[in-house]
Amino acid sequence: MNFWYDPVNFIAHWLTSLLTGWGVAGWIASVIIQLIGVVLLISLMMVFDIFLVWVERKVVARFQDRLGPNRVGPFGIFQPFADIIKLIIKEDITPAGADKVVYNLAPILSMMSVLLLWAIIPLAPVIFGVDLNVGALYIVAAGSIGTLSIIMAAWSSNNKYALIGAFRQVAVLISFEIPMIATMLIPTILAGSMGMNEIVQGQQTVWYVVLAPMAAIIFMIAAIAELGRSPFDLNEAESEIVAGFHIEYTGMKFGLFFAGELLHAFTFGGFWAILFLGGYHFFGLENLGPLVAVIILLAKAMFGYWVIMWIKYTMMRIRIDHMLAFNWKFLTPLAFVLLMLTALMNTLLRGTSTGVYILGMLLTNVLLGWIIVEILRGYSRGERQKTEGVAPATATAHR
Amino acid sequence: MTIETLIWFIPLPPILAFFLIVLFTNRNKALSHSVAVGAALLSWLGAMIVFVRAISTPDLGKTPFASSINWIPTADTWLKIGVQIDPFGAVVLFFVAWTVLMIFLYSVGYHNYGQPKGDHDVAGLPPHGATDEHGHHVLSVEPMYSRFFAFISLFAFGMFTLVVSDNLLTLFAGWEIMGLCSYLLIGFWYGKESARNAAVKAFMTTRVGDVFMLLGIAFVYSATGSLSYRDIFQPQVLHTLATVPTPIFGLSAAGLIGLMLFIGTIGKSAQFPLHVWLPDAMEGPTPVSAMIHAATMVSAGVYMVIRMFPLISLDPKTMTVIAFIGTFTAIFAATIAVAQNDIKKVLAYSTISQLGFMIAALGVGAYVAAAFHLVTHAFFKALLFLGSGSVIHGMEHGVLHTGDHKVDPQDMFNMGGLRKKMPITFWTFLIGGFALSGFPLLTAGFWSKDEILSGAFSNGNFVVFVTLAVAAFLTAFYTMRQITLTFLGGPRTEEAKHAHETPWTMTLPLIVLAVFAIGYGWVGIPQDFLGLHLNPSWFHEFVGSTLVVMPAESPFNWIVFGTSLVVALGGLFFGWLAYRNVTVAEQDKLQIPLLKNKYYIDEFYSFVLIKPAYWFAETFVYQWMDKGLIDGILHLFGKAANGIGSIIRNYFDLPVINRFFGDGTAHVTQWFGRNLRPIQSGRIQQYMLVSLIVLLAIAGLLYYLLVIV
Amino acid sequence: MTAMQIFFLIVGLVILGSALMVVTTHNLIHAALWLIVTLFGVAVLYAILNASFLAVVQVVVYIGAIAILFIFAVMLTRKEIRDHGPQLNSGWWLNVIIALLTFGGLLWMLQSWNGFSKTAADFPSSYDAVGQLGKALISPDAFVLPFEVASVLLLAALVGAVYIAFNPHSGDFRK
Amino acid sequence: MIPLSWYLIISAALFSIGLFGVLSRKNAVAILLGIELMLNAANINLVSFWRYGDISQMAGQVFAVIVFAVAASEVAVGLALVISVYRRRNTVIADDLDLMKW
Repeated sequence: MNFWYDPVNFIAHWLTSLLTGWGVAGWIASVIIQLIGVVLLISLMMVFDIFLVWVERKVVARFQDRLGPNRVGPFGIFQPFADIIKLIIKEDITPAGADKVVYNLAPILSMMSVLLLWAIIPLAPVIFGVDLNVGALYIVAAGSIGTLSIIMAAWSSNNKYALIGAFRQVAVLISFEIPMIATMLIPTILAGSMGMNEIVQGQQTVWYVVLAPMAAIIFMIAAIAELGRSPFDLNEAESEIVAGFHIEYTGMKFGLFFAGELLHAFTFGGFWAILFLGGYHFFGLENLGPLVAVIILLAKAMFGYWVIMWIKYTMMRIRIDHMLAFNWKFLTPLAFVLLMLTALMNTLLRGTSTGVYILGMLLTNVLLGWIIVEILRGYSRGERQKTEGVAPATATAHR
Repeated sequence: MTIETLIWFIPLPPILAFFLIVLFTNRNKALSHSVAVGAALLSWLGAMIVFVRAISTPDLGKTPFASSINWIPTADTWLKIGVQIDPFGAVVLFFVAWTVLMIFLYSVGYHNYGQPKGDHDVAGLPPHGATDEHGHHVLSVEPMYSRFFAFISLFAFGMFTLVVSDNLLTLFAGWEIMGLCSYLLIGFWYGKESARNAAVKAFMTTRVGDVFMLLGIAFVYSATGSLSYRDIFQPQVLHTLATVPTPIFGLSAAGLIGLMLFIGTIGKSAQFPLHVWLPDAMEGPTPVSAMIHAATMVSAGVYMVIRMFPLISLDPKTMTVIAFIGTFTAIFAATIAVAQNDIKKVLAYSTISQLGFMIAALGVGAYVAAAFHLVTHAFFKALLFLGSGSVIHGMEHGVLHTGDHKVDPQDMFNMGGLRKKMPITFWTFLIGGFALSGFPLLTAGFWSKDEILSGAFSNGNFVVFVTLAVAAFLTAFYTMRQITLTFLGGPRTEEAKHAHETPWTMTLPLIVLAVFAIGYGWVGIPQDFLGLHLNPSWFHEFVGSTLVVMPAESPFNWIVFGTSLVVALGGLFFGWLAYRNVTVAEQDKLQIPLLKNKYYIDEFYSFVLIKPAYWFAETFVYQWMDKGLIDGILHLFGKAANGIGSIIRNYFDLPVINRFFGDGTAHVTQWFGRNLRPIQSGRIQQYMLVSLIVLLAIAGLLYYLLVIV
Repeated sequence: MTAMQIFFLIVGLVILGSALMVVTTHNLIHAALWLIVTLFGVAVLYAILNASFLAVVQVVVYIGAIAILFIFAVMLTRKEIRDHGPQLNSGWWLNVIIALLTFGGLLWMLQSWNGFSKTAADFPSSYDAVGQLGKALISPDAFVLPFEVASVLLLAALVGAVYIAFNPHSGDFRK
Repeated sequence: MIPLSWYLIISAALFSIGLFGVLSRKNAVAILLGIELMLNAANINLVSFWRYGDISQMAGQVFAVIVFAVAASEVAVGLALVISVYRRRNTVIADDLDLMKW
């Protein structure tokens, strides 16, 4: 094997031989190498995270018709480092009555829950942490750890606003997990496996966004809710509960939350890419080599991240009950209907030629989407008639 | 679909109609009668197909259409049920299908379908008429319209089952279904006391016969191990049955079975002495009368005897009994019929007497003649009943017009001159009447009755012959009397003036049946009639082939021919003569109390049977046995037990049991309770703790017992 | 003493220690958090036992839902954030004895069982346990019925919980 | 390789600890925590028996899954009860809830 086509194993072999050459027992060597791999991945991600800060700020600036950071370095690209320095030298306050251990544990968990996700992301056919055969569930599991971190933070910081924020966030997370799982099962059905790698390989011929566009959309919505970003950013609704669960955090602890959120968003962009946009596939370009594949995947993830930002800076915040109602009464049933429909069509069209298969799935989704739009239109018409004379914008607010 | 399968399906439509109507279409009159008539039509269609196939099949008698399935597993074999259509079955099926269909159709009109709802009609009473928007009094629709159609559908089902069945069991099932339906239908207007009583009477009386019939069937099964005709009529089986003697009257097994089955017939076909229910059955609506007394139920009795003829004919004693009963019934009923004023009662008694003719014919061995008369009679009697119903209907119209509800629309002396009012009814009724009285050469009745007479004559049974001749004369006489009183002359009452013709649903059946009442006789013209050599009688050839040995056609005889000619024409003539200008009942010479009261048979029964039964039940059993004897003994026991009980109580129970054991235990328990109460602390954890301790203790104990010891 | 065994012992110690903390610590929130640690350890055990599906589900269900629910419950059922007074019943030493006896009894029963210290065959790498589990859960000749019953139970629990915890004074559900 | 006994011992210990918690915690929620521990002990047994037995027989895992379901519903209903009790009686101390005593 050479470096170009299988870098990870190449390096691993080299290191193993090196270490065993030093007289290290085989299993210890493997443990060490895996540790090195993990550390490498994590540190890479963190560095990438720093870059993300800059991206976010630039993009939001463009959305809001500003320039954004442009002083420090070319295009202000070194702005994040300045931020980090600021965060580090800030005073690290632990509020009185706070539960020290939990308080300090929470940000780490929050960061960890994001980093855990990267263990199963197949960056390239041969570059991935583990090929877990229950990857889809693993995502949810890691997400639940994120929930935990939020609760811990909110509770330990002994602050009402924080607690309220945590309650909201947990409510949102737990309810939006359901359509998320349901939509993650659709690529699972199509690929016949929960393993991320196999899902990606399943999109060799056609990306699942073509086969299941509705699923892609729902997954994106649920992901945004999971991330707690606008329009679902009730956990830190500045105007209502000052900053939500991390109100009491200062300095680098807050930085961890912040970075965690950004990386989380980017990660979900990556999952979106993996589940629906064909992962590292890009019309055979990935065959040039694993590193190319990695770049493709990161590009797609960045695209997903950009979509998330786009929504974030375009939409206004939604009221909590509307949000939950939207999930329970609309998103969840739709997700389940979609799931069943996809499973059905998949079994029906299994034997047919690829063209028919793709067309059938696509048409099914389009049809369903059209029906949904019609239903929504009728619903909103009804609402408007219910509040005759009141402007539609405020009509729902006064319900 | 093979013909056998088709036969299976013939009885189904009516029963389906029954359930449909009862369960679903009960509210909707039009739907109900459509369903019922449609079902009848389907059955009719099937029956016709079967019939045509039957007559076009050579020697059907040897190989009848038959199929059977296993039904009830008896120890090592199966009790089979199945269907079978042999020549005799075919002809019966033919007339049953026709009459049933006609009666169904007729019922639609008879129950005033399409008329307004009655002003004060209640379910369970005949409709009293309504006032239409012009203030006229018009007939009102039957309140329980759907119910009626449900019942007659069930009735039809019973009859079809009985006809197509190939064994005594299903025959008996259909038989009993009809018994039930006759009960339901005679008591259809259960608001009327008389109707209720009539229903109960019919049910009870026929029950007497049915019990014996069931015994007979049981006997057959125990003797032959099968109930299907084909098995029973195996020559060797018949031979054994004929030879095996029984303790009763020295009859052979066959004789005894035949007798028992025949008693069933007596009940069903209203032969003397069990004929009493039939006249009362006139309480039901007229279609029911036609159904019961012409088409189905009474025919069922005769059908059964004819069906079992090969078995019954084995024992001369039984045959004698049958012949005697038949003959006696014929003359006996005829004499009563002469004196009746109720138009339907007359027909009822004439039915009894005609059935007597058939039974008598069977008794003298004239198998074909009996069957022939059964069929023809079914047609013209149905025609007559429906005609009388039409008449009554017209009269009711008149009654409503005058509004005088005291006038009985069924009393012939209230009629007269209806010839002009209701021509169709008149002509058809005339045809039916002539057929009944055996108007020579033209009508069906003549041929069938003639055959019976010649059969009796050629058998040398002169008593039977003469009696039947007289009966025939009387038949013609009272028929003519009825016709004269009803239609001829001038109207005797206002009601009769204002009577008028009934709707087509009622007249159409009349016409159709009239055709049969005339035409059906011609298929049975004897071969050497008047000495000239015609084709052999088709009916005789066909039905006769049912039997193993084709019975010989009784030779033509001028005496017989002359007799039937004379009695028929004479009867008709005298009847017309006697009643052509009778206006009120008093001028009727024949209103003899003895005849009018039916020889006091009912009174006799009530005196000999019913009163004693009451007395036995009330006075003897209840007063003496029960109250006096049994209760006395019981009371004795009671007192004794009481005494012993009180002794035990006072000297043992109270001191020992109560004081010592009872209260003692109570105190102990109380004490325990008081001291154990704290355990019930209401704390889950404590409960768990205790249970765990106990568990561990037991575990330790087991360990000790099992391992250490 | 292979690496696996060392790892196992560490996990086991974590599980038992955190379990002890769960039942002894004063602060209920901490107890719930310790419970999470225990559950995580159990998940790791599942992973060691090649039951990857169960491991992940353990995390999702227990940590993601049940533990969070516990924390909520604790937060909702307290007047102030600190717990005062002893958290154990007065007779807790008796309970210790009971628990120890139970443990001893279980151990004795186990060691008297001959299959006690048997070792597992190596897990065939090609064996798709998750797929097998899925088939077993939905195949009619296996466990589809218990599975359905369990789902019905979940539904019933959902409805029941909502009904019980629904506060009639707080207006209707939508608020 | 790890013998089965280790798993069984761990689960037994976990069970006993949970039992202790159920028996001796004052707070109802804490009692439920103990119950969770016991359930997990049972689950460890199930899974380890599956692994050390015939792995083609899925009964062990299936029952573990069902235990998950049971645990979830038990917690949901139990906590709902605790909360409603707290609303009415303003306490969650198990020993104070002794209305069912004599």
